[in-house]
Amino acid sequence: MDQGKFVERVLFLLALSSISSLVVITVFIFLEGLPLIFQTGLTDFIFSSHWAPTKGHFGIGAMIVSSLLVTLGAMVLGVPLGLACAIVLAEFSSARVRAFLKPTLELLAGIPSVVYGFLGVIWLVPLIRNYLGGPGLSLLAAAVILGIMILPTVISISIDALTAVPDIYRDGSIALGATEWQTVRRVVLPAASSGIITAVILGMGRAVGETMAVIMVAGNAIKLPASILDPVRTLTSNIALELGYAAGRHREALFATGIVLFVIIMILNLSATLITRRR
Amino acid sequence: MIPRLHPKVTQAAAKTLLWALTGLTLLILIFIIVNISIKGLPQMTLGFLFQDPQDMGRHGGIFSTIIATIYVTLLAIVLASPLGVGTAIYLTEYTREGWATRIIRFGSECLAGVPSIILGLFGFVLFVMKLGFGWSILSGGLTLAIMVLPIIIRTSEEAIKAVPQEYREVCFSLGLSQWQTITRIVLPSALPGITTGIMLSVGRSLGETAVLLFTAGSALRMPTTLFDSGRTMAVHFYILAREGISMPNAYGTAAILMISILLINLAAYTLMQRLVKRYS
Amino acid sequence: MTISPADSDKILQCPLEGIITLRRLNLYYGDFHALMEVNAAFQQQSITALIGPSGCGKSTLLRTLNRMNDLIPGIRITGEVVIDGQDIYTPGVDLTQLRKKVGMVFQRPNPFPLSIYDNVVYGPRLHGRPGRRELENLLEHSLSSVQLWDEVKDRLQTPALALTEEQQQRLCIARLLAVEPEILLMDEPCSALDPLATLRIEELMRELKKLYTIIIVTHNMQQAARVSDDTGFMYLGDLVEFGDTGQIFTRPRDTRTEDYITGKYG
Amino acid sequence: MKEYKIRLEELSFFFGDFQALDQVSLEIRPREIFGLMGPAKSGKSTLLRVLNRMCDLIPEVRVTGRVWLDDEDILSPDCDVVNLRRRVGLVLSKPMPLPRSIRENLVLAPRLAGRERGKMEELVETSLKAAQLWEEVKDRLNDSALKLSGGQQQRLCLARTLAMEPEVILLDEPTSGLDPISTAKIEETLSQLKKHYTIILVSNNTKQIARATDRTAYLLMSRIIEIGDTARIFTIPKDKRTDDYISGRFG
Repeated sequence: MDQGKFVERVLFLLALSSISSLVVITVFIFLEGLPLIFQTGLTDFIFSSHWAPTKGHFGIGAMIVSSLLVTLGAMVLGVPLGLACAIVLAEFSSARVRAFLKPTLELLAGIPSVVYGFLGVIWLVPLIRNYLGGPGLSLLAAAVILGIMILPTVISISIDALTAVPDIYRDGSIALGATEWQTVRRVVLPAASSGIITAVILGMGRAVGETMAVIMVAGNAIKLPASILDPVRTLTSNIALELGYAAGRHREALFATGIVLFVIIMILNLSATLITRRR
Repeated sequence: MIPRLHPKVTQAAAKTLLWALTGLTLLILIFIIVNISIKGLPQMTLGFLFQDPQDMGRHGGIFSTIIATIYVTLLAIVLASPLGVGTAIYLTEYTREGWATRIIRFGSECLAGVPSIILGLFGFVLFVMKLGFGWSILSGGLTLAIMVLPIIIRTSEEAIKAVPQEYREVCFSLGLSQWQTITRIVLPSALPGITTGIMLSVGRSLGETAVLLFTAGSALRMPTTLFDSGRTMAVHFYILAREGISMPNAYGTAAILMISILLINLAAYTLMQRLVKRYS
Repeated sequence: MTISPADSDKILQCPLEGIITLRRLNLYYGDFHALMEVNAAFQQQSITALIGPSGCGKSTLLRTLNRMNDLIPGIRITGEVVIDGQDIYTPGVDLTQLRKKVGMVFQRPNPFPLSIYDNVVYGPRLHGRPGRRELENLLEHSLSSVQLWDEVKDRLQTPALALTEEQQQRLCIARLLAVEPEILLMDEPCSALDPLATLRIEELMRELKKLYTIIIVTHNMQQAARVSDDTGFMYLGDLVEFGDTGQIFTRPRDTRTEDYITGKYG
Repeated sequence: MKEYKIRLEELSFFFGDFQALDQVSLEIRPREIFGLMGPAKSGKSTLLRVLNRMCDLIPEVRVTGRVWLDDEDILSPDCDVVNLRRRVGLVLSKPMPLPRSIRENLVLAPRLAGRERGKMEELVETSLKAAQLWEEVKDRLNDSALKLSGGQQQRLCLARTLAMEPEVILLDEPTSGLDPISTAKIEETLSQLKKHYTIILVSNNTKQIARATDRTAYLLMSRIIEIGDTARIFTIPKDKRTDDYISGRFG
C-alpha cells in the first residue's frame, strides 16, 4: 500500500473514532437507563411527579416541567437581549465599534458556569427574596442566570445569519427610501429568519443542558412550581445532585433521567440542523 | 387606528432600544468581571497560589487544585488534538463533500450539543465504573477530551479551509505528494487557526465542573499518578461556594479561574483575527 | 481648482439646466479621486445613457444621484447635484423623500426574499399606511406598467425568487414604480439577462420614458445607441463628452470617445 | 532520435457534460517553445493541465485518448503522478509564491524529491540566474517571497519550477497580470531556457505567441483549428478562423 492510501486510511479512522464517541455515549446512557424505564413504565416515569428513589418511586414529571419552564424563562430574557446585540453589531455599528464589541461580548462565553451560579447566589437570589418574596432560590433566578448564559450562543449565531444576508437586499430597500431600521425589520430579519431560529434553538439546547449554575440558584425542590418564585429542580440538577451517592436502581433512574435529557437535546439539535439545511 | 409615527422617529426609538439592550448586556459582563476581580484579586497572593489547601479549603491555598487542573486539561488536549485535527484534515483534504463528510460533521455538531452532565454520566459509567479507572485524572481527562473534540474539529476545519486553494495547486504542480502538501504548506498556514481551537478548548476545560465532578472526583490531595483523584479549580470553587466553606477563598479561586480563561480566549481571538486578515 | 480650457469647453457643450443638473461635482473615496469636475444636465422624460470602460466612475456617478454612496465610509463629495431646483447635498435633505423620488434598479435583480405581493407593496408601506383597496390598485397598476401583471396575477403570494431573472428585474422596476418616483436610475439593468430578455426590458424602458426620466449605466454601447436620447462618455472619472446620442455615436468630438466607441479599448 | 517530446492522440476531455477538449492530436518537439493560443474557454488551459495531470484535482472529469511523454503513457493508471509532476513543471497565471522565504520556495520541492542536500545552495543560485532574478534577490534570500513585486514573484515561480530540474515547462498565461517590462523579462528568460527545456506557453495574447514561440496551435471551442510554424501561421494562416483571430476580429 503506498503512503497516500495509508495516510488516508489512518485519517479516516481518526474521523470515524471522533464521531464514534457520540455513538458510544448514546449506547452507554441508554443501556444503563432503559431497563428502569421499562420496569417503571414510560408514562409513569415521565408523567408522575413522585420521586422517592429509596422507596422505589421514580417519577420525573415535575423535573421535566421545571426544565422546560426554566428554559422558557431563559428564552424570554436571553433572546431579545441577544438579538438586540446581534442587530446592533451586524447592522448599526461602525467597523471600529464592532471590532471592540464583538470580542468583548464573546468573553461572556468564557466565564465558567459555576461563576454565573455563584454570582446568582450572591446577588440575584437576595434581590428576589427581598423584593419579590419567596425563598429567592427559584425558577426566576435560574431563568435569569440561564438567560445571560445563553447570550453568546444566540449572539454569535444570529450575527452569522445577519451578515449572510446579501447587501443587494439592503441596497434595494434603502434605494426605495426605507430607513435603516425599516430595512432591518422588513427585509434583513425575514431573510435571516432561519438562521435566527437556529440560534434560538441552540440557545435552548444550552439552557436545557446547563447544570452547575442551575443547581446553585434553583433551590432544587422536587415539586411542580406554582409560581416563578418557587424553587425547582431540573433534569440536569437531579442527576448532578444525586449521582454522587446513588446506587443500584437509584443510579439507573438517574441514567434514565439522562436519557430524557439526551432525547430533548437531540431533538433540538436535529431541528436546528434541518432548519439550517433547508436554507 | 393608531397614528403612524414618522419612520425617522421609529428608527430613532428602535436604535435607542437596541443600543440600550446591548449596553445592558455589556453592563452585566462588566459587573461579573469587576465583581469577581475586586473581591478575588486581593486573595491572589503567592501563598494562595503555591500552598496546598488545608482544612477542606478553609485555609491555605489552592496549589493542588491548580496542578490537578493542569493535569486534566493537558491530558484532554493531548488526546483530543490529534483526533480533532486529523478529523478536520480528513474532512477538508481527503473527501469530496458527500454522505461521509455530512455524517461526520453532523456527528460533531451533535457532540458539541451534548450537555456536560450527560458527558459526566457517560464518563462515570464507562471510565470510572466499567473500565475501573475510578475517580481519577485519567477518567476526567478522557471525558474532557470528548467534550473539547468538536471545538477542535470545527476550528481546525475552518482554519484549513481558509488556506488558499492555489497553494495546494502550486505544491502539486511542484511534484509534492498530497501528504507532503498538507504537512509542509497547508498545516503550517492553518496553524494559527488550529492553535486558536486548542486554546478555546483549554478555556472550556478550565471552567468545566459537571464533567469533572463525576469523573475526576474531588479529592484534595495532590495527584501524583494518572489514577489519582484530583479536584480541579472549578470543582474546588464550586464546593467552597456551595458549602459556604470560605467566601474569600472562593472569590480568590474564581478570580484566578476567570482571569486565566479570559486571557486565553482573548489571545485565541487575536490569533484568529490575524489569520483572517492574512488570507482576506 | 481652476478650470482648464478643455473643461470649459465641455461645459459649453451640454445644456445648462435639466431636471437633474450637476455642477462641478467631485467625489473622493479616501485618497482616490473617483469623479472629477463633472458637469451635466439630464432632461425630463428622456433616457440618458452613461457609457465608459469599467472603473470609469459611471456607477459611482449614478449612485450620487440618490445618495446611495452615503453608505460607503470615507467618501467625500464637493459640488452641486440639483434635482428639481434643490441641491440634494445641502444639509437637512430628507434622504427617504429623495430616494422615493429618485428610484434605482440594480445590476442583479434583487427582489426581496418575500412574496411577489409583498415586494410590490414594500415601498408604499414604508411611506404611509395605505388601505387594502389602494394597495391592490397600486399593485395592478405597477405590475401592468412593467407588463408582468398577466404573468403573475394568479400567484401573487408565491416567493419572488421563484420568478425568472427577467421577471425578477421587471418586478424590481414595478416595486420602484409603486412608490411613484420621478426619476429612474438603472445600473446595468440587463447585464444578468439573455439577449431576448434584454430587448424586452429595453422596450419597457422606451415605454416608461413617456412618464419618467431615466438614466442608465451600461457597458453595452449598442444598448446605449438603441435606447438613449442623450449619452455621456466617461473615462477615468472624467465626463469626457456629453450630448445627443446620435451625435456621440456618429461624430464624437473627443478622440477618447471615438477610440472607445470604435472598440480600440474598453 | 525521437521526433517528439510529448504526443497527444485524440485527446478528449469532459467536465461533467461539458466537453473541454475534442479529439486533440498534436506533437511537441524537444527543446522548442510551443504556443497554444485561443479565446477564453477554448480549452487551452485544460490541455495544459492534462499534461501534468493537474486535472485530477477537479471532480467529475473524464479523459479519453492518449498522451505520451517520451514513451510513457501518462494517462494510464500506472503512471506515478507525483513523479510526472516533477518532470513536467507548471507555472500558473497568477504569481503564487508560497508564504515562505525566497530560498524556501526554491528548495522545498527538490528537498522533498530527495535531491542531495549539499547541492541546494548551488541549485538556488542556478535557478534564480536562469529566471534572471538572481541579481535582484541574492542579498535577501531569507526574506518572505510575498514581499517581492508581481513581476519578481512570477520569475520566482518560474525559478521554483526550474529548481525541480524538470524536462518540460508548462506556462499558463504567465504574464497576464504583469507590466510590459516584466513581460519582456519573462519572454527573454524563456528564449534562454529553450536550450535545455521543452516549453509550452499558453497565452491569449497573440502578439506574445508571435514573439516568443517556435510553433503554434490555435484552439477554438475545444478543437485544434491549425498547427504550424509560428512565423507561417502569423503570415499565411491556412484557416479563415485563424486569420480572424490573429487579426483581432474576435476573441
